[in-house]
Amino acid sequence: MFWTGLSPDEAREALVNKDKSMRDKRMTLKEAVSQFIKDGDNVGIGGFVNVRQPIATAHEMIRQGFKDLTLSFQSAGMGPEILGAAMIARPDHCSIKRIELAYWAHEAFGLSPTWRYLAERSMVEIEDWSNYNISARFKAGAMGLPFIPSRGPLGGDIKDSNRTKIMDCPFTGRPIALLPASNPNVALIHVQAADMYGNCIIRGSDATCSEIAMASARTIVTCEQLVSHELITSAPKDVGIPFPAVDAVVEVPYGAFPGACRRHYYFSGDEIRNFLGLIAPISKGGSPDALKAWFDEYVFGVASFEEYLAKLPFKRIMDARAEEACAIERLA
Amino acid sequence: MFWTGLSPDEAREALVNKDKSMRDKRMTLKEAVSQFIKDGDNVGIGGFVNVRQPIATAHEMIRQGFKDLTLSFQSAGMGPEILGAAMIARPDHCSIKRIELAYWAHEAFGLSPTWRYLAERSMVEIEDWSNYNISARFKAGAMGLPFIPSRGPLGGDIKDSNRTKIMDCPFTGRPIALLPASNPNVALIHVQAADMYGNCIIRGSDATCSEIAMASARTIVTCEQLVSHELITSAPKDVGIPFPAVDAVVEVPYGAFPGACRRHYYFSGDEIRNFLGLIAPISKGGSPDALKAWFDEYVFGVASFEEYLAKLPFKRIMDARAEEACAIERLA
Amino acid sequence: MTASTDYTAQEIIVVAGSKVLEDNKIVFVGTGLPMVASLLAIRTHAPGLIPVFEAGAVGPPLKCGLPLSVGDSKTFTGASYLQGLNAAFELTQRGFADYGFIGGAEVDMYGNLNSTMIGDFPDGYQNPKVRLPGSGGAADMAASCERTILIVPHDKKKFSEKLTYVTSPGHLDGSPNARFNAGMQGKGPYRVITTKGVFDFEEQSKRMRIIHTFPGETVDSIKAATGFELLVAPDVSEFAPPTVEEIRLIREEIDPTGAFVKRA
Amino acid sequence: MTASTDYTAQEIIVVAGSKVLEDNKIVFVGTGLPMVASLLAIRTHAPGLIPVFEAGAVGPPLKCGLPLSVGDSKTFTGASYLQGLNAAFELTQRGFADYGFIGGAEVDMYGNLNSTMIGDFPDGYQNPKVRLPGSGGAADMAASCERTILIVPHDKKKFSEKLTYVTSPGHLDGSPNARFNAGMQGKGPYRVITTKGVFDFEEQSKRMRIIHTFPGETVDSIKAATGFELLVAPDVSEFAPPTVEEIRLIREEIDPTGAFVKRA
Repeated sequence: MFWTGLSPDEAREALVNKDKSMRDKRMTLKEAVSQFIKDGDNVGIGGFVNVRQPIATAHEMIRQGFKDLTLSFQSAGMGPEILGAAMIARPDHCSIKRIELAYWAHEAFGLSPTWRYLAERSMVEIEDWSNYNISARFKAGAMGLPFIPSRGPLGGDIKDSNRTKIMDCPFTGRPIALLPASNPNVALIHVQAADMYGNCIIRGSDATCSEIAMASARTIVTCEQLVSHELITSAPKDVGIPFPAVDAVVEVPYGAFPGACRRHYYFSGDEIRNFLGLIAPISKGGSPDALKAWFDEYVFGVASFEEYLAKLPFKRIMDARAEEACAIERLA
Repeated sequence: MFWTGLSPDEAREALVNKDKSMRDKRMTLKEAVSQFIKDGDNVGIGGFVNVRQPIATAHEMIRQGFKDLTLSFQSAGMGPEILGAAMIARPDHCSIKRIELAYWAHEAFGLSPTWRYLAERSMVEIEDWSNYNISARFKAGAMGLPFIPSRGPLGGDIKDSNRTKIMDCPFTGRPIALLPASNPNVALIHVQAADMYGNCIIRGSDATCSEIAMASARTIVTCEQLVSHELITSAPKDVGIPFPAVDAVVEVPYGAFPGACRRHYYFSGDEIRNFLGLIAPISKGGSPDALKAWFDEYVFGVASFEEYLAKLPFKRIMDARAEEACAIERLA
Repeated sequence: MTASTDYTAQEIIVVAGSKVLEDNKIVFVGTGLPMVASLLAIRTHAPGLIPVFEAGAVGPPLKCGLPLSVGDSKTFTGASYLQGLNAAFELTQRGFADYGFIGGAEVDMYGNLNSTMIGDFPDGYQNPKVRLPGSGGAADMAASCERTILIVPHDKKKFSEKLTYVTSPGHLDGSPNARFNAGMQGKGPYRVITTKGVFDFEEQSKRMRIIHTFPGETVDSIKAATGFELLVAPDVSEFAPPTVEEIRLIREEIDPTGAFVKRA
Repeated sequence: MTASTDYTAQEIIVVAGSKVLEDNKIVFVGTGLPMVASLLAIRTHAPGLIPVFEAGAVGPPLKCGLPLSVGDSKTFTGASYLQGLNAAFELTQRGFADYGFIGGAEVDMYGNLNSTMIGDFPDGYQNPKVRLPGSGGAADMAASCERTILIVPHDKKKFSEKLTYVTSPGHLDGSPNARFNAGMQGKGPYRVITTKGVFDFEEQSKRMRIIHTFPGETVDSIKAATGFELLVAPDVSEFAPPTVEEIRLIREEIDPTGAFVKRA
């Protein structure tokens, strides 16, 4: 099939038939994941590398189990890492069929052992894009267009790894790339603040969260703070994702941990390196027992992300909080 | 010529060769207009109908005189009205060659007599677009693309009035419109606040100001408030136009009067109707003397927009200020 | 609900327009009477109506009163989203607008609207007999809202067999799947509100059809004032006159200065 | 300016990279050593350098220290513009970025970079021998920044006659106007900084050329460590060793935790 999520016409139809009213969308993460994510879905992952990744939602997905997902993201770190590691640890319970991406690693915290493991064993279909290419694909989806032009992929091999088409521009005569829209089945987005209707405020870079949410048929939002509609709309231009694009709103403080969330916490490098360290040896033929034990203790052994956080050294979370305060000083 | 401003390749070249450093760009409006607007330019006009139209800049352009301009805008009111009326009053001094637009009228304040006068006498070339079409053209220009796809013009006659091309989408097989980018020579933008480098904060709708500024080779910004760089960048996401896109920064309080400027003043309906009333009789064969007298008194007879404002009844400006305060209550 | 005996042609348009709007739906509101009708709907049967304005405001509560412009400061206060024109139209192209509410100077039997020019197109495009303001956002709403509601003052010349110019596409030539085949989205014109009645479009032919006559009008009087052949619904009925309360709301609360609803 | 006698291969890369950056220019900064080099440039000869990061920050003063990510909170504070990835890359496609500063795992003589896979492309694309992270924004910077500066650790296998995969296009096959003919913008690779020297591209052939050898290296030693035939500039010179102050800045002020600049 050419379209890996919804086709442009299907995406339009999904939105037309959706209840777009302003209603209370608060629910538990367990409810949100079970109601809005299905086996076989194309899942759009928000954030950028380890910033505002939807980690709490990934934990809940693993707890519930999923099959044959397509993951779509520009640059991601711990989001696909934990979902992919679950496939290494429990292939019967969790599986990813396909990855559409620009980058999967952790910048200062190193490469992704899960990515190497899955790719080098051909366990997932791969489709490479650049950050701008796939961001523009989400944007085309959000704009209701079947494609968007871009110069990004011209000249290299990325365009031959994916569904890009090159044509001669009918206005200039020069080659231009056309990137097919991405309309995921479901978007997973973590934000700083939301109201119960789903209006979201994102601090720091928007990454491509607005585009992914608007492009997707369904959107699950987790937020650091659930606040009143009046507070959110006192500065309407701060709203990055409007309520009609959102289906579930869940308040999950530290929901992007051990990644960072502007104004709330910086990266927890120790926690990231610790997790990556559980996977790296498996590539070299080591036992997956330590990884399985981690999932048993922190995901399968608890009922919620809050319970996972409660098992961590408190200092680790306070350190992440203190380090972020250096980058943005604010009165409480 | 196909491209009425800069071609995509010319627009790129103009920006590559421009000094994009962070430097003091404050100057008088007289200096800005004489330095950055040339006869024959394609002029992109910011704002929306009578909101944040660059009226002070239009006055200064008329004072200095201009020839063979192309005006490009989505929906505009007093901006083209006063520039077009100057062509009616002083065709030797001011001339517009071409209009690329979606809408020219004044909503609650009525139709544009200047538009009817110029169009029905074939005094200007016309190219119709819709609001989304021409907004998307500015956006393509701002994105560095030669065109952008859109469904907007499909099915009607607008596409046959302009340079739209229709093709079968190579992904869906369905027809899709391709809109050529607009890269004006110069953008005229009025904003609420700017710093001396040109970082701009726009309150209320951005309209298409960011797109026009980024698409154009040169940008003149007038602002209600010139503030410190530190204040502007204390909330980086509020910056709607970044400094490298701006060439001149001029503080002009009430610079969009008699139109409105969010947080500062509402429409001055009396002043708008008064001006339109000077033009309407001319269409029916009446004398242009009253219009000429208005220009002589308020534009040619003064050295600056501030002097024009000083000639108005003070109450008119205070009324516009008071009425805006009803829409957005704020402590000073 | 006392019926009013003192209302104008524009006032009944506003009331009829408001009644077409469904609660909890997203409506992309054009300038002028659509704004008044939407406010009336919010004040009466549709408090959960979500207005979108083309300058960018999504879902403002409109508590500061009637905007004079779709880019008005009054549309911005308390909105749930506020970027610019591109964002508003992209939402619409994506499928977020259930209804678009627009006007035009001329309409044909398929709900195509002209707000660009009177004269000869394409030959006389650069030399119009009457130059109108142009599309604004109407063509975009017509192309991409799921359904559109049209307001056109009823007049034989304005209800025209053949438009000079199609600014806002409706059902095009009425042929099956005409909109889809042209690359467009949405189901097209849903209702037309005029000074004489309310109209829908017959499902097969996509031709305009009388469904309600306004008080004082008959099917025949409306046909006589229409420049093309109107269809008549099997169950055509008289539209109830505005209530005293509706007229009071329009005159005293929604448009007290008569910015859009003229008293004469 | 005392020359340092105690510096690592990564440290001289940072110093050389910093010196290539011109004051008052806009540089689109990739993750890792380019961030350190840009901070060093700002702290030394280029206080007016304007960094852009792909997550969206334009011109941040970076007063909170070295970011660990190009989407780091430290890049946001005090920025002159901050939207998302699309906005950053659109700026670049439009022509706002004078320089792009990127790395890769492999490079060829025309400055094309691979950061996607080692193995066989296209046949072995779904079965890579080594899977690398992927382009990130590097391909976009390579395609649309006006000029690019490349950082690649010098190694015979990494300086390769033929790349498995071209992630970030450079001068392509070196043919005249190759980039323009492919639809791209910008002049392409400008400098390459390695652990052994600094390289430019000969104007006609677009082939990589030694312009500076690092202390301890010679033209011959560099040629021997390169998997393709390197050109040699007529005026090749030795690059001055980092100063004690530059090394102190890197170690004590810019990257005190060794986040990107390894001490070993």
